Amino acid sequence: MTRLSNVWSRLFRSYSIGLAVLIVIAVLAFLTPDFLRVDNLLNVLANASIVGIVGLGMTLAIASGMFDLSVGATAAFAGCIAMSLVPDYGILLGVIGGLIAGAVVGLSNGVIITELRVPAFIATMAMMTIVRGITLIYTDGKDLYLYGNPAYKVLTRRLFDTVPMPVIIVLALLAILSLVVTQTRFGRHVLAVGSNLPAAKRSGVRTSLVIWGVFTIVGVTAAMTGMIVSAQVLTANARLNFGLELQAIAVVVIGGTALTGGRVNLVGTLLGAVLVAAINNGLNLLNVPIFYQEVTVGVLLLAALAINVGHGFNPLTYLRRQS
Amino acid sequence: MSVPGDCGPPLLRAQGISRRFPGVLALDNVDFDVSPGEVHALVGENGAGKSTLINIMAGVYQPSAGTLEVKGRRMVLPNPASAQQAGINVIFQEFSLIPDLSVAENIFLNREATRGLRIDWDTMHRRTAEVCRLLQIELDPKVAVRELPVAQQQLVEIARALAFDAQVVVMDEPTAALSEVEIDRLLQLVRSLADRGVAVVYVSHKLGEVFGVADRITVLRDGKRILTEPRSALTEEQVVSAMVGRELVHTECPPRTPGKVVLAVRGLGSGKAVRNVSFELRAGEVLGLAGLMGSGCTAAVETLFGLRPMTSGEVMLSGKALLMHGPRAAIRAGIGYVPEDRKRAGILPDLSILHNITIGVLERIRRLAVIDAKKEQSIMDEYGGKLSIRYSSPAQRAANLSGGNQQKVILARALAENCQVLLLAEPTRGVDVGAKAEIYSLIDMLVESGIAVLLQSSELPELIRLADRCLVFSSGEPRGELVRGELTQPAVMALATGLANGQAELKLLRRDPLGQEAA
Amino acid sequence: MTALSTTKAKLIPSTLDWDVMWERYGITAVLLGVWAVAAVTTPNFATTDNFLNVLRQGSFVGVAAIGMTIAIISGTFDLSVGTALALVAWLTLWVGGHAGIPAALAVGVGAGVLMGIINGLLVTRVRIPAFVATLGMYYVIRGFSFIISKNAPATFRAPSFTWLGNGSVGFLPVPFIVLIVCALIGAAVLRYTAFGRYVYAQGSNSVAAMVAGVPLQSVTIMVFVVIGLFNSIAAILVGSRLYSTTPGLEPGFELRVIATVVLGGTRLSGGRGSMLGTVSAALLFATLSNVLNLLHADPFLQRVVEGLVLLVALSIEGIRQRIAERVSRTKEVPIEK
Amino acid sequence: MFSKRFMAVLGLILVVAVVLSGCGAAKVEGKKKIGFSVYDMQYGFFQDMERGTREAAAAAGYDYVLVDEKSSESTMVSSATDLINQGISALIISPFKPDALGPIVDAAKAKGIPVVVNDIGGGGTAYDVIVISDNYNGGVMAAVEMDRLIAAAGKPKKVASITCEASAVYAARRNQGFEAKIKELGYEVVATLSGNSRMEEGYKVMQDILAANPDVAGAFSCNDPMAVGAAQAISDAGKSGSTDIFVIGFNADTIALEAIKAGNMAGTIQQVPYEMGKMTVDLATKLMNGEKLKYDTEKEREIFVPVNLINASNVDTLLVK
Repeated sequence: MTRLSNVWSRLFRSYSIGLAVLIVIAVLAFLTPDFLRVDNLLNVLANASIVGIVGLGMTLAIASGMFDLSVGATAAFAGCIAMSLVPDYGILLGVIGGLIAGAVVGLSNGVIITELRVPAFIATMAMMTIVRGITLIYTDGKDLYLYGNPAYKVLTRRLFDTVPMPVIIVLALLAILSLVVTQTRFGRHVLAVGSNLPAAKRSGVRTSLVIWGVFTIVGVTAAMTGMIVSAQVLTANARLNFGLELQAIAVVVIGGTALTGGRVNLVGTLLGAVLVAAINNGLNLLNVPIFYQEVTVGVLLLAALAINVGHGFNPLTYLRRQS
Repeated sequence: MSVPGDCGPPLLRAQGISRRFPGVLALDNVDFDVSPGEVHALVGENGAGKSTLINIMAGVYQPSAGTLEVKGRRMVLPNPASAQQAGINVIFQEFSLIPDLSVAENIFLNREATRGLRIDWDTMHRRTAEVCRLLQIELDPKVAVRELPVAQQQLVEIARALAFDAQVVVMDEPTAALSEVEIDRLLQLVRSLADRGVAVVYVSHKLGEVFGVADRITVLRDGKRILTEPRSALTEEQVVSAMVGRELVHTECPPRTPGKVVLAVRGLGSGKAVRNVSFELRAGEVLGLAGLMGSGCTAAVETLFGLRPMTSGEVMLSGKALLMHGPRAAIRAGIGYVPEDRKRAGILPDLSILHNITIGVLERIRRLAVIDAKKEQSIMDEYGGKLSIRYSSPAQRAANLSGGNQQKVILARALAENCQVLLLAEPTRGVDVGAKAEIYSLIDMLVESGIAVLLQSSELPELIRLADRCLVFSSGEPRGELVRGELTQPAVMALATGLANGQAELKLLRRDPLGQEAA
Repeated sequence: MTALSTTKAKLIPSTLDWDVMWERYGITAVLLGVWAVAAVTTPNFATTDNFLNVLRQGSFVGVAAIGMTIAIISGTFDLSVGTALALVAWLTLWVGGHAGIPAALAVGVGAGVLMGIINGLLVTRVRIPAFVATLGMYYVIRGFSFIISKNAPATFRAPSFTWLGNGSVGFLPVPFIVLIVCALIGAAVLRYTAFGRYVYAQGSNSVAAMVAGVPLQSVTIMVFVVIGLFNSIAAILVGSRLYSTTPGLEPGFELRVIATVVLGGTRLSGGRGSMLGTVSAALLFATLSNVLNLLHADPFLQRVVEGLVLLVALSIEGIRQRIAERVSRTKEVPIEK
Repeated sequence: MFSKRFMAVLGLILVVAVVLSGCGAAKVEGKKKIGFSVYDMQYGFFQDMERGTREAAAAAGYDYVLVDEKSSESTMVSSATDLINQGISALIISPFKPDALGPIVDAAKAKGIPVVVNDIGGGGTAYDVIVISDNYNGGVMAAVEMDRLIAAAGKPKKVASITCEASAVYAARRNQGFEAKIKELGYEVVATLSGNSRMEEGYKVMQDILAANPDVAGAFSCNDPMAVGAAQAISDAGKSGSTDIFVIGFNADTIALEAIKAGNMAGTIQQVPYEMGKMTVDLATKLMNGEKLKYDTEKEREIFVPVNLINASNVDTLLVK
């Protein structure tokens, strides 16, 4: 009986989100013809990918039973690092520098959590302020810009004038992370840590290393997002990507990954990102004021979880342990 | 079957091991060793230092002093992985599986077969199948552990320890969640392991098992080693007194004088788990519920307490029909419940003993929203005293109590709700010998005072010691009732397995902790 | 029989006392220490006006943190307090401007409690994990308050109202008095009522609490109501302090409140925590930013420092544990034979 | 009714509180001290304003104390109070939320400290003087310029208006001025959307505006970051923000000037934060010496600072400095 219900909820979880996307697209197409125009759809996909990239990282964090509230700050930080390097060292090194910056922040999150034993929620919350501050100091609160060197646009330019780069990046990332999660020891150990940390420890899993790995990945994805955003506007500053952390968590949750850890739904996360992006875009096309968009996101979140009842408030689930 | 313990060089030797935790000396200069082909039982009451020693052998803790030798080579085991590499595999008592991962992954956790970077699923599934065959259990390697019943989960844990050519296998209370049949199979398995030259460290409260399987027995008490002798040189009485450090007055079941019917259950059912359960329970009587894992006796108790939806039948409590609205309603109606899974469903670790006991009666002892401290204290004194709970102060956190005392706290909680009917599920699981005896005589005392007890237990000796009558369940239904005297292992197994009495050879020498013959 | 004679077991390991002491009084000690140091080192810190201003500033987050403390002890959580604060403050001032103080207070508190109930129902009845339920409400409430306010600021300058946030009784600032009163009430509820006991029970082990007959659902709903209550008091104080608010008031308030509670020694996973710690933590944060201002610290640096302090304060316990373990892990010692 | 320990500790806090607060008032040195509370040092605009204030204060031989409101009204009130409690002789403030100036002005008045408001707004409080650049007319100015450009290029009379975050009430006047004037000039405002004052959202919003109205001919943004973002969205769409769709921003942040120079943006409305900063210090001096001020509006005690139009023709003059 348990098994059956699990199968069902799993099916439902993976399909309900896709269903929602289709419905929303249909409605928007009906409300405004502009929505279905190829250009617009590509923009929606691009914007979805930008949140999706960090969303994928966040999915991993949540699967390991953690959170990262510092991704917004990390994204801004990495964006600034990269932008400041490009003029002297060129695009490639700049991007690498940005990725390293993200990795460093992520890793320090992990170390703080495992070595100083600060709960992930608080640790990353503190890092959020710290990293923003550091970025401000690094940039002296000024804007960094690259009008002289639009080549940096490579991160957002459309390949062969069709597929936007972010979409390609996010798909590649999806492929890689899916492989990592399903096919590698690290991936399985991430789920183990999220599912039952003490047991994983006792079985000899290097839980600290796993957690460091997860947060490093989150940091790197955040860096990617940050660099793409600053490539869009050819500018980087400490204020970019404000509130990205909540967006990222939102798409993960809407995508149907359980907050209880131990399970992932990477595809769902991307669909969640598409859903949110599509709705915001549609409401903009319809010239709807921004705060209606926030209400929609909120309702969406609640709806998404109302659907996936079960891992919610239900102490009786302990009876499931008996067959 | 027995290999003399002192033959062959020890495979694992611990010398002069001490482990100090801030404030306590958990192990005090303990020597312990185990040789290939030997089953070395490690017994002792809770807090005697068994689990500390195990954790040191498993590389979870480091000794404060002393050395470990594996095959005569000095070793430091900084972490569990290193212990595994040294060929030491531990089956921990607490549930240590990853619910969201598959059987195969759990068995191979942290030792996954890999091809390059990728996990080699074929090999893992194949070898899982092999292990299962070895254990004579059917498990789908691909199914997620959270979807298995507890008993099978326990088997997965065991399979995990045996999946690798382990040289040393440490089993900490491996039978806690197992039914008779499964226990028998497990003990046979342990034996065959030893015969294949594996060194087995077997930790258990159940002396029956210990004497059934061990070659040598070591007793720990208060962190010190009390004795290490070949089993043949020991009687259970000696072991018990070595464990508790005093002669235990061994108690018989006092004569009972049941009163009028308190609880009448007719055609009780809950989904597929429980079907048409009917019985009458009298004041001052103990009705046992026996059955294998998943036979429905546990579920029946949970249904009576409102933890499972009652889908059919009726329950009359002293004449009045009882509506099942969940635990609160049951408690109000006068039903007390001591859950099977103390950690998960019983104790409130962060609350003081006092608060743990009174949690259920707060509404009764408050004057306009404010809890009456005096009344609360008096409840504490009454039941704390009656159950002789050992604590340093009523403000002590329940988390720091021994299993036995925690169990007594939960019992006190049920009594404080002054219930007429007491539902006991596995009242002595994970409780050590001394405390067990106390809890038995407590139950006698309560029954004496006219409380009706429904006792669900997987330990037959317990049922024999306590129950006046016993309902035996299988596949969700009671298959028959045995009264005191008829209550023997073969009879129970026959009903429980639904087989002819010929199955009696399933029986293995099992006795109750206090050393009298079970059957 | 011997086994039944009551005997007192050996005392609990001494470390536990340390834990308890640190949990209950650690942050308070830190606060007093910081005050002492600041009084000596920081010019103008120990002046009447400035110090009272610190007490005043700490009180606003502090009052909201009282409710959050109870919530976190019970093992749940509320991310919507920030936007709820903005909405309540706006409503209070707007109603105050139109219908006078009593109505304003009534509406303010009413709104806060209502939002609490909604959160509670989402968590218990719809069974959405508190984290996401309140995250959703965070967006919904913010959008809603922009919509009803049509994004105009609400202003209410009646002296008798602004006194709440800016006045003093004797020399003590009103908000600080409110904070102390709220803290005492909160502590009393936790200590002396069945509800308080249930809060700890549920946070400590919800399954066991249910089996022991704790009405989980009503407790949870009640908890969110309590948050709403204290949060709306905080909102009223803030509104009164500012004379005027917009729906965009105080972004990130929820995180500051949670940080305060956790810094106060309440365990994020529930079951343990105290009001005293929360009050001290609130005052500590206020003191910190005040001192940084008095020292003319670079605004950018201030952000870093505030984050670091939070980390350090929360690391102390973890580091202490590690040290304790390392001490008791003295490696191999030669065995005397 | 509480445990002794609890009450004891609580008592201890109170005692220490009383002791500390009993230590008398701040000592005022001979040198006069100017306190400046800045809106948010994260923004280039306010960095310039702060520089102007600081340098002027130094030139006049004052001590100078800065606090950052970090875009939060309660931080604004608390840190301004911190200033007042340090015994400053004059308070200069660029308020994050003018309506919340009330308690600050009251506190300052109670100590006889003059209050000079720098830009944003006065919130109808009892400040002594406010130096304010004319947001509304800035918007009008942008409308006129945009009309000139669009007419010259002979494009359809369709424009978009990008607003700051919903709560930035005073900046919203720029869009009001722009929309009023541009409509008056016979244009259609096809979209009014918020980019939350943030560059990346300005980019997104512009994308969506383009999708819905491919024939939009101009876009006015409430601040420069969003304008820059919008301009990038336009160039990503293969058009130009200075020749195809005319983007005009507000503030003349360096980044916008660079964008204009690079031909990504048509223009911006310049405010002169640096000069405004210097001005406020002079006004503070006058007030401290009890001189009478000349206001542009007696009632509101406003002194207007002209705003100028910046476009490709005159952008270089600014970039040199």
